[in-house]
Amino acid sequence: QDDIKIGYINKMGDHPWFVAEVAGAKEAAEAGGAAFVSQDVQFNADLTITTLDTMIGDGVDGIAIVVPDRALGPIVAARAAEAGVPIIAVDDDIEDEAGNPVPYVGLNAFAIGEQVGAELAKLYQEKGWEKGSVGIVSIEDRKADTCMQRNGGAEKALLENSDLGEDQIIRAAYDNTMVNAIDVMTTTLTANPQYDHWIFYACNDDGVLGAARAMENSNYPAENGIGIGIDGSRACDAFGNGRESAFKGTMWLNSENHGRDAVNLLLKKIKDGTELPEATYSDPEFVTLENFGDYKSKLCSS
Amino acid sequence: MSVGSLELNNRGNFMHRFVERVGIHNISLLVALIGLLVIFGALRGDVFFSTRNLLNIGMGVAILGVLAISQTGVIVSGGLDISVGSIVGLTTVATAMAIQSTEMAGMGLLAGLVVGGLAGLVNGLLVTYGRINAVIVTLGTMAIFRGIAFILSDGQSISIFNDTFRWIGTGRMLGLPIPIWILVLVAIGFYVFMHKSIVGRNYYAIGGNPVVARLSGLSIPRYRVAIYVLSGVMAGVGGILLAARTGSGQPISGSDGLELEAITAAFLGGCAMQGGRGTVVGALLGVAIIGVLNNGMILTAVPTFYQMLAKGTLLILAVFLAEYRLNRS
Amino acid sequence: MSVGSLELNNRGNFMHRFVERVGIHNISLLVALIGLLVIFGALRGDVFFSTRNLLNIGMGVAILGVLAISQTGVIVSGGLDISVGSIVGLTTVATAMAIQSTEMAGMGLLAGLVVGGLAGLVNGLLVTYGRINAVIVTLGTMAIFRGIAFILSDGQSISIFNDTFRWIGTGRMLGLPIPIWILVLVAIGFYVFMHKSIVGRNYYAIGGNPVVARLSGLSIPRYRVAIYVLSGVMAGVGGILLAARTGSGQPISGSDGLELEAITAAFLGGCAMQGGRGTVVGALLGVAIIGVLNNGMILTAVPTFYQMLAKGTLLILAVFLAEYRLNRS
Amino acid sequence: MGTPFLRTEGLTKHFGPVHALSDVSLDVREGEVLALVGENGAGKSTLMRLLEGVHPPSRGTIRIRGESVQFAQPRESHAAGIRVIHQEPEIVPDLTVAENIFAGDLPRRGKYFLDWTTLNAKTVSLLETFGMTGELRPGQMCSGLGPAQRQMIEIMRAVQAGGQLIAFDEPTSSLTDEEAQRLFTIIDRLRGEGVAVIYISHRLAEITQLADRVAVLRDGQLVDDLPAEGITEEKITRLMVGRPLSDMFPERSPNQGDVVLEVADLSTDHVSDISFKLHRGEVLGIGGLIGAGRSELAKGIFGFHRRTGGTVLLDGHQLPSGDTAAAIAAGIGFAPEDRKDEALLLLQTILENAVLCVPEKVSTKGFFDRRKALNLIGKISRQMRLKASSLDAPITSLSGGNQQKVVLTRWLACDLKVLILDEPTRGIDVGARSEIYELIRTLTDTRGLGVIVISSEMPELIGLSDRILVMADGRINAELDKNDISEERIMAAAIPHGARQAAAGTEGLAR
Ligand SMILES: Nc1ncnc2c1ncn2[C@@H]1O[C@H](COP(=O)(O)OP(=O)(O)OP(=O)(O)O)[C@@H](O)[C@H]1O
Ligand SMILES: Nc1ncnc2c1ncn2[C@@H]1O[C@H](COP(=O)(O)OP(=O)(O)OP(=O)(O)O)[C@@H](O)[C@H]1O
Ligand SMILES: O[C@@H]1[C@@H](O)[C@@H](O)CO[C@H]1O
Ligand SMILES: [Mg+2]
Ligand SMILES: [Mg+2]
Repeated sequence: QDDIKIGYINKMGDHPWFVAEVAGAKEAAEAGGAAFVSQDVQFNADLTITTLDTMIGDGVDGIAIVVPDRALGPIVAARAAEAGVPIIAVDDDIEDEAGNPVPYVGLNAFAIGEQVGAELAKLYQEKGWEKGSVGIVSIEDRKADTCMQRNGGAEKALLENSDLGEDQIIRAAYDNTMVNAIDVMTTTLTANPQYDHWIFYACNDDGVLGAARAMENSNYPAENGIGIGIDGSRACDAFGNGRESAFKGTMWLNSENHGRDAVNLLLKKIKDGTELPEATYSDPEFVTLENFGDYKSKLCSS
Repeated sequence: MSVGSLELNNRGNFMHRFVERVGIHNISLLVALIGLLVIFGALRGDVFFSTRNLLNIGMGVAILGVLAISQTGVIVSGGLDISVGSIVGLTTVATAMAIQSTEMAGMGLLAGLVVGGLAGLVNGLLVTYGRINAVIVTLGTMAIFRGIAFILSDGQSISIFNDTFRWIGTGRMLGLPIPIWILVLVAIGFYVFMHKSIVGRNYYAIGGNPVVARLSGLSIPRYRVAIYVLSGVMAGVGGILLAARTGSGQPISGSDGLELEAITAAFLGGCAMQGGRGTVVGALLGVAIIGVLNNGMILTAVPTFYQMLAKGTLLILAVFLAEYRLNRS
Repeated sequence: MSVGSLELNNRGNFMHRFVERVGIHNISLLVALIGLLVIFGALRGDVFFSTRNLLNIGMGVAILGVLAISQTGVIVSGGLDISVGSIVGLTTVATAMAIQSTEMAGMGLLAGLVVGGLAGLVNGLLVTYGRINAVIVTLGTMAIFRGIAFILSDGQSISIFNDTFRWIGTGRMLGLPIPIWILVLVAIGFYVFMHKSIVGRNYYAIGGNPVVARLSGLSIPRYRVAIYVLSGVMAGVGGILLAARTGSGQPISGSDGLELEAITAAFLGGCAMQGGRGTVVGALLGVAIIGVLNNGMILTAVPTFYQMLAKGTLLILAVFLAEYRLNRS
Repeated sequence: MGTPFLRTEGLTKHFGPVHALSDVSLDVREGEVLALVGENGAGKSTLMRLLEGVHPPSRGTIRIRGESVQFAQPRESHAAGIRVIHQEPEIVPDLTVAENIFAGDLPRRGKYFLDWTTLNAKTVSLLETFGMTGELRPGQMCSGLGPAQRQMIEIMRAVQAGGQLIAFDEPTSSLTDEEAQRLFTIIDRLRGEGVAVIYISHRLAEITQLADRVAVLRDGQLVDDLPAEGITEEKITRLMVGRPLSDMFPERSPNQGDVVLEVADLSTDHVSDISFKLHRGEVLGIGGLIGAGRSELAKGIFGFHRRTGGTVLLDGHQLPSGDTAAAIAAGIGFAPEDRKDEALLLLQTILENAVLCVPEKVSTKGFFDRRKALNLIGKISRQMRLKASSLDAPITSLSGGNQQKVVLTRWLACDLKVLILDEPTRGIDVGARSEIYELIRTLTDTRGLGVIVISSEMPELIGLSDRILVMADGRINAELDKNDISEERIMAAAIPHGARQAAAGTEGLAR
């Protein structure tokens, strides 16, 4: 085959995470001598299918896809199979009609949540806070199921690895933006004057950094809060000025790698017929104020 | 120039009557659309005009088309329905639940249409008898319907495995995909309704000036309620299509923001904010422009951020050309 | 209406004149707001009325408040600005970039205001001299400005470490957080502008009946352009506040959908779709209702999905009560 | 005699194929009142629009004090000293009376701020001059004002600005004699102050009373320009219409039928305790001053306003309150006086406007039938001498009087038992007027309709009515039978009780 073309569909192309992911994918395609098309579908299931159809009609040879809704799995898998185009799911895993998993590259949402929970528990032990003085805030985007899996993992590991109880958890809904996280956390702090210390986690850095900012704005000392984020997209904002805050660390996943891995796997399949592996998980790296210097060049723009 | 010339001009010349018939605005939209076809045809002639790609474009705008057309009806009547996106989401959930529990495709259709109609009825009653601004009512019910959809589904998507039902989203008849058939039927139905039937024509009067309409003996409340119910039912049709295409009922994905696209298409098609103006053909042309844009930008591999720029620019340009020609004539 | 009764009416009683002054709609909003305060006060009296919580509410709506007020100006003039959310995003990026390269807070402010003003100028020119429907123009520029913001920032967030600048988002003066000060200043400024200045009053004429405005010799184009520029500058203020609160410039986080909230607040505050009607006080009351709702639902721990339901219902209820009382009088 | 203030040379205006104005050359001097007359659609308003800079002329020149000028905007003509009172009054509904009068001219405090105190004071004195203090308050919102009140605002807006040429385009079309007389006093004063005045009206009596000179337009051309000295209404009519008119008002019919409409103790928010009966074949006139409640009564009967008490019986069947559809179905029609806001769909065509009330006559099985519509409307509009390029032309392309004919066409197309006409000849020229009176009589005599005519024009009211009700303050003050009808009796009954004592004072104001 001479002209190889790879299609990349992602659910939220304007989020820094996916911006980096698509950049990685594009790089890999170019390196492999293939043409590359990507499309942002903005959480729109219908547009996802239309885009899939359009790309297949355009004659792409392989498709990587981050679905906006995991229920699309069967349809997506069937469309690709029918057209004989290899497909790989990124970030959000899907299954075909028969329940077989589609080859996957990305993170294990629940497992990452567990790592967050474990780190939170560790930091809590180090602080030596009295149990009753601690409020736990689960900052939730209930509309995104990958987010709920992450929060679920964090909650499970935190409770398992500490003496904290489920009754201490306050569930705060946010809309996946940082300002909203600030407002929601601020009100949560006000609503619960009985706690002096706070532990919190969310779907991503936006939620956790927003909560940390809320603590600062409400005049809580930095050492009274422990929050750990996921994805590293706000690490630079949090650590860039070298000051301590309640944002203690983040599970950085290099989304660029997800994009790159997915495309490389597709290229191998197209060129050499190598079967796509069932799951390729990437491991997060735990970035904190201490080790930020090692990551700065990768995490900060310009 | 009294009565004599009156008859003379009624005969008119053909071109003039054609323009008058189709409407200068629609002709300009057509020109804009042809412009886009030429551009994308030149850039990706290899696939752009293939039957398959043209059908893809049609499939891509089927749901939007249904909503834009019924939104045109609402706007013509002097209202606005911002809740249609939410109703679509709600009806996908209702449809999926009905199919899940009865295993009958027909029940899914029924559930979608009935729930859509009920949602529309709520809007219509609030606007008409609550005497509340349509923008506020439908902004409010947008949140309410979405809330209900989330509560019913617990925020999870509900899979639909019924093949008969799924056929609506994937099947074909005489070579044409079912969603496109449905769009065509809805368009013809609305065209006849809005432009040929007495009831439909009365909506132009009601939207154009409700006082005049009332003083001419039109029962505005009944008309108002009816158009919102119709809008709800059409959102139900959209929900059924969405559920059939995605094979699932889901409160938000695919329906969120649809209202804005539908309203955009309606305005692009020549609706006026204050009501009384707008056509089905215009709405269809608006939808076609949006569909061609979306498709063309994927085919020509415009990067995400530049897509936003290009879409915005082309939207403005299309209307600018339309209005410019209108003003000159 | 004889002469006797007229004089009586002119003297009027105090209550009557008060109502006429403040406007019946605003009084109804006030009643609705008080209703909410009573409900949430009863449920969470321990914290709801604490100074701290009241300030939280204020902080939560500071940006929205600025946008709702300037949106009111645009709507009164007969227009609509759907692009403000995008302008907010764009100005956060511009502000952050300016601070990153100059390390001066002042340059950040300048960049935000100037970029906002320029964006508004584009809207104004297109609406006025392009003669394009305001809805279409600002839907188009919404996409364009967002695209530019993404291209400038490459979609990444740009950190702001300048403490002087961050103080705008976190500092206080005389016990009041700066964002609330800014909201108060903007509100007073607009109040004086819209209700006391000649230019402001003329906006009511232009929006209420452009024919009168034109026949009275007002230069409508200049007024139109100016109000969009003002709207852009205010979006710049919003962007500065957002950048200062989050400590970063980012095209989308927190600015997406702001336009809809601002428009909602403006309509809640009594704006009419066709223009010529709306007040600054109304917009503020609308914003206050939204802010109290958001805050109260977190305090009373209403689950997410029920929040949507409750918000939608309360929005409709508030306006219903307002209109109901208005009709009765 | 020096250069005239205004001179037009060969002024021409085309709207597509329509020649609205052809080659009009005219002078207007300071301190003179030039009356401009002509049939509906003759081009009077078009000439005003050219003078004010609303439209550019297709050809020709406008000179102010000899200088050739070109106005791109009304603003520029204002600066040159020209003001026009428009035939269709325009107001901003959500501004106060004071702000509407001074729109574009608001008094300032400092450079930027509105001076409310001065504004209100100026408005009060203006209202006093016009004798409107009983009608309007400076701080009153303008939404909800009737056509007469709006017309007065339009007049005050132009007069306060103090132009050197003020053009009145049918200022009295919705005013009663009382207000009209007050306006004439003011025009007299303006003339005395050296203002050039153009005065357009279809009420020819006003012309003979007021004008120094009369210019006649026919089909867009100036056919005559002569001194008013010794001119008669008959002569003006002949110049306008090109033929002499027979007697304006048709014979009253002797044969009245039984009662068709019975209104008993009707009250709405605006009128109280109204009772009367209308017979088949009868024309019942309703007179009164502005704000007497005549239009409100009509709307109450028709069901546009909700009733707070009383009943309306049509042929013995009770009509529900607040339901216009039921009223029409039962056989009542109502042509409102406010063309722009209550009668016409401005976005639609003549045909669409005309067929609004007769869906069943212009449809087949629920679908619009164009042929039927053209037949029906074509016939009536010919009878009415409608001047239009085509029935598919936008309604806004018609002259004011022709728009009014479309409103009447709408109702003449209906099969009714009772027709209520609110100021039916507002803005209609003398020629067409007699046709309309003729049509009304045909309705009563051959079709047996009962017709109610609300009119502010005394001659029309007296000439047309078989019986007259006079209203004041939302009540019926007097009922005058054929034999009792006289101008004096109507006037006496029209003055509200409360104001009678103060009447002397009011008269003093009007001088
Ligand atoms: N905008 C327009 N488009 C097309 N034709 C127009 C337009 N305005 C006026 N006309 C036509 O120009 C002619 C003159 O109209 P104009 O309004 O000047 O009459 P007029 O003398 O004021 O009549 P009236 O006494 O009924 O007010 C009419 O035939 C009218 O239909
Ligand atoms: N929508 C309204 N809201 C409040 N008041 C109104 C409204 N319409 C009319 N009115 C008042 O009702 C009274 C009766 O007005 P109406 O228009 O019936 O008088 P009219 O006798 O028909 O006089 P004309 O039509 O010549 O002005 C007036 O005082 C008027 O100001
Ligand atoms: O929305 C999240 C994003 O923040 C990043 O964490 C990757 O996964 C997506 O689902
Ligand atoms: Mg005229
Ligand atoms: Mg009246």
